[in-house]
Amino acid sequence: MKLRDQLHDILHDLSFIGSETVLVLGAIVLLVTGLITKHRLLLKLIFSITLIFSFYLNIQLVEGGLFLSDSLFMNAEIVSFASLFIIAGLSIVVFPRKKHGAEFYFFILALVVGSIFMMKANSLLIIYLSIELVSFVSYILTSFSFRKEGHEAGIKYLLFGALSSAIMLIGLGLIYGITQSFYISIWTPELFSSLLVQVGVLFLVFGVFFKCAIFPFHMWTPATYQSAPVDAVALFSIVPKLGGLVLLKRVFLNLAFDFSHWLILLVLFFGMATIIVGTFGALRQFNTRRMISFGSIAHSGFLLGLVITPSVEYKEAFWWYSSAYTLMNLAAFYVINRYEDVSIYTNSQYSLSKKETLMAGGFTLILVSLVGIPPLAGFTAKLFLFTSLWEIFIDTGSKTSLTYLLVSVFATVASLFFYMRIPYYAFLHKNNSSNSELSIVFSQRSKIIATIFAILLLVLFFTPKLIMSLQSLLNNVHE
Amino acid sequence: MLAVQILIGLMIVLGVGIIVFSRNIIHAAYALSLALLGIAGVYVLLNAELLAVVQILIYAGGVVILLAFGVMMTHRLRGEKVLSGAKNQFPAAITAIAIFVILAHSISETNFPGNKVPKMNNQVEHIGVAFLTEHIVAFELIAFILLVALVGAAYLAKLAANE
Amino acid sequence: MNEELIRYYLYLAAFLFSAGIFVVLTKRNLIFILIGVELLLNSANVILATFSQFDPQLNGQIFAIFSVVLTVCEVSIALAILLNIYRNHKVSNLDELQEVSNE
Amino acid sequence: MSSLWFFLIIAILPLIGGLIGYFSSEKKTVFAITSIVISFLLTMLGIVSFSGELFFSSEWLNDFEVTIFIDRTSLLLIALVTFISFLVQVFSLEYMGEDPGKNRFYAKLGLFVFSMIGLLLADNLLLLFIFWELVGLSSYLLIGFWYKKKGVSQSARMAFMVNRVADTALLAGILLLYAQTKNLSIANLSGNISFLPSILIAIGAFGKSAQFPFSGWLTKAMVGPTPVSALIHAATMVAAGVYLLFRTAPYLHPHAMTIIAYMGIVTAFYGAICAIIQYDIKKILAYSTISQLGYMAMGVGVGAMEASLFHLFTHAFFKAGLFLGAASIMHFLHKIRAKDAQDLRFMGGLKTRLPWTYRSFLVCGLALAGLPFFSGFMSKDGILLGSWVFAHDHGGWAYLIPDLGLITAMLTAFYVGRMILLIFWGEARFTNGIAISEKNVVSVPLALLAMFSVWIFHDWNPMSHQGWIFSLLAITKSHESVGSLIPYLSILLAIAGMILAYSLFKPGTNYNNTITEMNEPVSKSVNVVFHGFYLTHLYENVGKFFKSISQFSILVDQKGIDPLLHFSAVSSVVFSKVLALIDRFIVDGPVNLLAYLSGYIGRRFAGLSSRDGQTQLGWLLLIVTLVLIYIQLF
Amino acid sequence: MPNILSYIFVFPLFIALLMLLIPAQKEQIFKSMAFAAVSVQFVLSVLLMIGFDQSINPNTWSGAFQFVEKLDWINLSLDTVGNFKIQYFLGVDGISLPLVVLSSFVMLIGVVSSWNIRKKVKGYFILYLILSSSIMGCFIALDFFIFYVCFEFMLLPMFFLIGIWGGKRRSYASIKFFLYTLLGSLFILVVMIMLYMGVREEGVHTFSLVAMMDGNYTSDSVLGLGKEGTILGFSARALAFIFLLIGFGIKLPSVPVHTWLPDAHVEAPTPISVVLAGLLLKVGAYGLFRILYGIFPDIALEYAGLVAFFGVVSILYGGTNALAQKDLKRMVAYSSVSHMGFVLVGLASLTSTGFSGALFHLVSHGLISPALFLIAGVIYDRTNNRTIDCFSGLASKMPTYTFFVALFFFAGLGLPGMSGFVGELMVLMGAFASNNLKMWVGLSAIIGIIISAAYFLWTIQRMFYGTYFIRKSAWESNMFDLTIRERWMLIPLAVLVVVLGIFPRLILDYSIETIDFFIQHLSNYTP
Repeated sequence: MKLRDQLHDILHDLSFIGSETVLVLGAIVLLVTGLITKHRLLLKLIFSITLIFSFYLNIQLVEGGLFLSDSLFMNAEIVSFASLFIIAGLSIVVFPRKKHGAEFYFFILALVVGSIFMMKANSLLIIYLSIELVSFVSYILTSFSFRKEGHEAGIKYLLFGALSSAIMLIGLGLIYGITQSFYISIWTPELFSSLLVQVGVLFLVFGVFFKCAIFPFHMWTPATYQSAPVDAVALFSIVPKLGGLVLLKRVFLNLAFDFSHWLILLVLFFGMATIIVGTFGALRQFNTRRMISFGSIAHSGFLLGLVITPSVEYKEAFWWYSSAYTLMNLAAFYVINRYEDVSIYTNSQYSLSKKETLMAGGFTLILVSLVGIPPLAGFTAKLFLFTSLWEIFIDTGSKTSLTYLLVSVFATVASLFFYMRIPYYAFLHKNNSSNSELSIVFSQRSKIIATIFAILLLVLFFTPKLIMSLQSLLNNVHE
Repeated sequence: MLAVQILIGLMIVLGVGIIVFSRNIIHAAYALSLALLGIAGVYVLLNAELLAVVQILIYAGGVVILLAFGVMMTHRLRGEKVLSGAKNQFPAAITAIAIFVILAHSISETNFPGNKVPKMNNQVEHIGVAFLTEHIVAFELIAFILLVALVGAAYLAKLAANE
Repeated sequence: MNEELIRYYLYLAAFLFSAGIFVVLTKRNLIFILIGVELLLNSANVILATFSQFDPQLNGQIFAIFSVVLTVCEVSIALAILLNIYRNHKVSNLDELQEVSNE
Repeated sequence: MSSLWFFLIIAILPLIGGLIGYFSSEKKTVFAITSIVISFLLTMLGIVSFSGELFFSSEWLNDFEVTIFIDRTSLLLIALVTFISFLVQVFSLEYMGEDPGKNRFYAKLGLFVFSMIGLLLADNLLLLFIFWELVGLSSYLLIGFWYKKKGVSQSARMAFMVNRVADTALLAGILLLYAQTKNLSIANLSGNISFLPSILIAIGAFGKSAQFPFSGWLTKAMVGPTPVSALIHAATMVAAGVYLLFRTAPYLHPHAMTIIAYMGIVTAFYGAICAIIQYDIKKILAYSTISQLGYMAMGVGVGAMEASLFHLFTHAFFKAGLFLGAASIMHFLHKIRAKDAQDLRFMGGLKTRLPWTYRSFLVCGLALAGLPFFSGFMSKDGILLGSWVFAHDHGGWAYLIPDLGLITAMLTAFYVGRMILLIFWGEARFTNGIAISEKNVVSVPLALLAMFSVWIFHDWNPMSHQGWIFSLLAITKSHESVGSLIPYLSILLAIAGMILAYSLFKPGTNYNNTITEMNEPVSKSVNVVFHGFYLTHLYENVGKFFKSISQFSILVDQKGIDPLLHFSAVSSVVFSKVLALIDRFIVDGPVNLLAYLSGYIGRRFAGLSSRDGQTQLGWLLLIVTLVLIYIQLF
Repeated sequence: MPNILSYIFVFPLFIALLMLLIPAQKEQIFKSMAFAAVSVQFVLSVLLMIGFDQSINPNTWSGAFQFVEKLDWINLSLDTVGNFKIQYFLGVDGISLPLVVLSSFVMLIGVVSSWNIRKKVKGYFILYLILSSSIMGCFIALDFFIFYVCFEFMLLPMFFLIGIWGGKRRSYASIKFFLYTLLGSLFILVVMIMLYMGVREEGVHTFSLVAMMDGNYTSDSVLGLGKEGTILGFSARALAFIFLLIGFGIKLPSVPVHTWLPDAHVEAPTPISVVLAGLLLKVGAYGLFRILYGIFPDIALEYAGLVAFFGVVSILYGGTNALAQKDLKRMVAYSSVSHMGFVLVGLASLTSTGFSGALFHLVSHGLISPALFLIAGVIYDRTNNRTIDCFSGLASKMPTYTFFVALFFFAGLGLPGMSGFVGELMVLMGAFASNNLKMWVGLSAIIGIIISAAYFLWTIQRMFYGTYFIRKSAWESNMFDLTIRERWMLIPLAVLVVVLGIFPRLILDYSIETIDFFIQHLSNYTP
């Protein structure tokens, strides 16, 4: 084929990545606008329009052409998740942001783009690049807070990231060496018989683990979540993590290992370890953000259980859990943001907010949903998780999945210990400190938004179809 | 040929050795450039000339200078050596050696398939075309990454300068 | 080049990798640690370049080139952060940084 | 059906009367008395008009019917209950006249009469048990009537608890019976009940009828108002156990019957022994009741059921008479503010002060002593005869029963004589106060009760041991063939007892001497008897035993348990303390341990994350290395 | 009246939503609204009782329920797994109907007793009404999912009701309560998922309890009857049974998982204690009836001895513990543990009488224990103290109070003529007559009757008899007899306790057909 034809095809195929293109272009426009004006509303507007347009293109998308389909992979699930990411990105606008608007939103868009590419990647090269893109943005955003400890967290994060990416790169190199190809779609189980390539896959998985904050690559999480700007953290905890998990899921689907393969068992083991580490780590945290960050580590573990399945059957559970998780985390971090605005950082300080029943009540609902108690969306998510694990146990007879189920159940109980700490302080704890006259008032706007989040969690419990129909809507568009 | 290989190997080992054992950062930076040059030599031996050129240009020329700048900007160079202490040496050494042994073991256990392809004459052209066709997405992506990194680095540096 | 020789390149990569890890784990100075990271990434590049010989598409080499570029980006970001840290805390060691920010 | 209503009205009228009195604002007692009179009259009407048996059933629970069975026996006993309670209520008009809680008293009495009639009507054992419990409740309420007085509530509780233990055994027996035969109607019982339910039912009866070793509660129950003691703890309620045994005896396991016989005679002897040396007039009567109930139980055990029932009947009259007499005495002494209204040592010479009381007391006392021409003789003789037959049939140790029975008869005569002599004869040993004459409401009931203690009301023949009650019940039974000596022997012994009493306590004897001697018991053995063999202390000792075991846990507790030596509860209390400790340390322990462990692990992991970055990286790489090693090896 | 169950279920919730819109200052309005809401609920449940057809003699579980409402609530298509289906499926049978009526009644009493709540009235009544709805939901749900949701959701309002309006150590108590019960419900959750995966109705996985009870297992379900294969040494069904036993045992509560109860009771405000003792424990028992015994009858037969053992231990242990308590409320709380032991014994007997007895005992305890807590609340309201030793001779000062105390204490100790006796009696009859239990069960359980008499009477003796005495003279001014409101809370309870004690068939007739069918169903599984 002539080069000219190739280029022509590529041009034609560019519509395939239309939504990403829009995001990138929007990001650049935003950056340039930022140089001209600091008008917050305008920046938010551009940001929103970019995301909405991108969303539109995302769900409008047509099947990709020959060239791009080598590098990128696409299916309904990925489109759904891309939409989820875009929505999550869009909801960042509800977080107040006073300074550095243009750059911040630029990086947010970059984060979303990187995560979408991460999911879509079919080529090892794209995997690497997109993970690095996401990582770079994360390093920058971590230092983007205006606190001193942000830099420390940033540099540590970077060190972890560099090590992980080096490990992953070696893994990619090894895989490439054996398979002689970049494309994961051509993988067959036979290719993975030799030891070296298994090491390669393991290293690749480790690289993704880093993005998903899975044991033992979770260590950067608490410090980062603690010191990065809250709106950024809200997105960190959702978009790259889910992107990485979707990628992981595809990797394992393509590997098509038997469920009792040691790699699967190993990953499941790490998943359980993640749940345990996240849960127990959170028990001793007194800073709210650190606590939630450990909680989100545990959630990664739960999600990992849904990713490493022998077949595609459990994608609904995964999709549901992800959506609920997205909503819960956004909500939790939004409320934390509001509280931090009035200088509440540690759990025990919540006793200062006795007057603000609505806010504290909303927060309680959100936390309870994170634990997984009905009637909130978090429960349905847990229910799907447990159901899927049980079904896997029935299907494969794998004791590991049963153990996973039990670990999840007990972790759910244990998670109550720390999540309920905040309502405990907010409602029950007697406030002995001298500054009890310190009254806390929240703006009407933040109260309304927090309430909307809580109500959404309730509504999703009662109409779980909503999330499913969102997905099927997207699917229909594609078919 | 073998002599060249040995020479290159020695360069790398020497460079890495200095990095590992030296406490002086400036020395380490020079040693790094030595090692990187050695690695560039390896690339040449591996028929990857373009990569070798990129390595020398970007790494030896860019990264090392960047590091040197970093050292200079963060240390008072005049009069004193820029030393770095070391810690956890023993466990770290164990870990490092263990990893080396394991990797080496897996390498020795593996049979590598395929045949070496003959050296290509128009390597640069081939790569250039591949950038714009097969790897167009990656190419665009890395462009964006560069932008992000640039903006990020500049912005952070500016923040630092402002405070 | 015969097949056996490949292994030596891979051994070289493994050596670089372990050395990088050692440096990353032991050195106190942040720039020193970055040097270690460079070693790690170079080891990966060596692997890619080694395997690239078998590939008529030269994909390995292309990957390595991308990787080199990314390394630069990474180092630049790291240095920017480092600069920030130095401006704020007047330290360039990770240990000292932790002590400073714990205060 | 209408006849069912007839009996239900008989039963419920006293309760309604009492309740109306209770809720009426003026604390009137007239309702209670009127209703009980109507009830009594209706019963008499029933006796006159009914000749057969009546049987009603109603499905109370699903697949479970409760049945009511009415025959002459139950009607007669109902008449007895209503009659005596009528007399007691009349008597109480004076006795309780000034008590502010008078209406409460009458309401409780009404509840009692209702439950007692219900008990007598019930055929189904379960229904019987229900009223059995209600009777116990009303006893508890009445014992605790003067709840403000020290020790009263404790005694009430002890009475209830002892009964409750026995009742539980009864319930277990009933339920076992039900499980085995699916039938609880006495009328439909057939064949033998197996041993365990038999003995459990017997234990239930022992509890209510204050048989040894459950007898302790009856002496404690004497803290209640004395008319209550007359009605409940002498005449009616305590006889319920005997009634139950009477009803079920034909079906009980033979071994159980033997046990009942032995326990009965032991109780009879025990009661008599204890009664001899008491000073408290009510205590004497209480022990005497225990003793007489022992006779009855023994009678059932040896197979002389009818004689027992007869004794129940006669005993009701003379014992109620004695108690009411005692009440009259106490009331009198109380009015004149004597030092102690119940102590024989502070009485004497009351013959002239309370002539009607004296006369009735004498008659009833002689009946109790078992002298001829009085009712007690007739019925007790029947029982003794029965026991003789029993001994004759069984031989060996069984002769112990009639022998002890006869000795008891002598002892009975002795303490009766002693009591009468000390109370009424000689000179007064109390400071004289204002002279008060007996009122009609006091003397009439006493006279009536005394009247019914004379032979003539039971049989024309004073030597007969079969009252016309037997013919009324259409029972013919005779033990005449053997042991015809027994009546004469018992007469002789009774007279001997009387003489002995007279020789010791005749007027003019140096009472003080005798009294002092008795007051400071010469030997331990006397003391033991004086305290009723320490039966009520027995439980406390059991408690102490448990307490010494658990001293250690108390030390641990550091709080120190108050010397709450209440009955056997003590043992349970201590036991419960130990359980509470277990609760805290063992049951809660794992939870707390879990919390601690999770906290500890949490600290460890949190530490992992907060420590220096390179060490963390080291950990990470270590884990990676381990995984790699794992891969290499496996 | 169509959809009456939905009205019963949703109405308080609706009122609670309305309350949200009313400003918090108007305290009286909230009280009246809550009262109205619960009254409507009560009236509706009485209508339900009237409309219930006692004579239906079912052949299958699906035929046993009346007033059935069935809608698809959630119907998600999960590609290859099939549909994820949750139904809005309500209905009552002879077992749940008495409990429905009971709960609306007790909720009504609870509202009245909440009248002197002063703190955060709005929040209190909103939570109270939510609690009311979720308790009701548990009793009428025929879909396991709805049941579970309601079961779980009781925790939250309860947590706050204890934690905010409770006594001194309220936060400890509320958290303990929350943790214990959540732990229990997770066991239930696991089994729920197992069942959901194992049961199909019309070819679709279902949460329907009716389908589960009728045993529509799929062929590949590990829960299918007679399946081979064990997990941790137990068959899957036995494991599920044990899980449920633990889960509901915590709620019931049964020794040794009862320790949350005394703390929760002691710290909870009076009305919440009333609801807690009167209803929450019943929910656990109802779960045992409907789910544990309904779905796993074969294992229930196998493990009858185990259940009975826990029942007997609860009876004796709870009783002896009650004896040692110094706090009146704590004593009543332990007595609840003891009483709930009878329910376990009744269930374990697996006889019609035992089952009816257990159910009747639930209703009876649902009337007696609220009254006992109200009684404890009366003294606490006046003195802020409930220690038994601090009072003596109250009978002379507060005669009416003493009357009610004696009445309910005697009801509690199982005096014939009151409802407490009937329940215990039937349970014991069942236990003695059961083929599945050894004789020791009945003989040991019956000892509980003695113990209960001991602690109730001892308490009466110490607090009410004797000479009048109170520990602090400052209380003197408050030592007045019952107020009108307090009387009107206790009188209906007293009347019901006595009426049901004399005419137990008022309740039993509603349930007998269902229970007979239940037992007959059980007998199919006898080996």
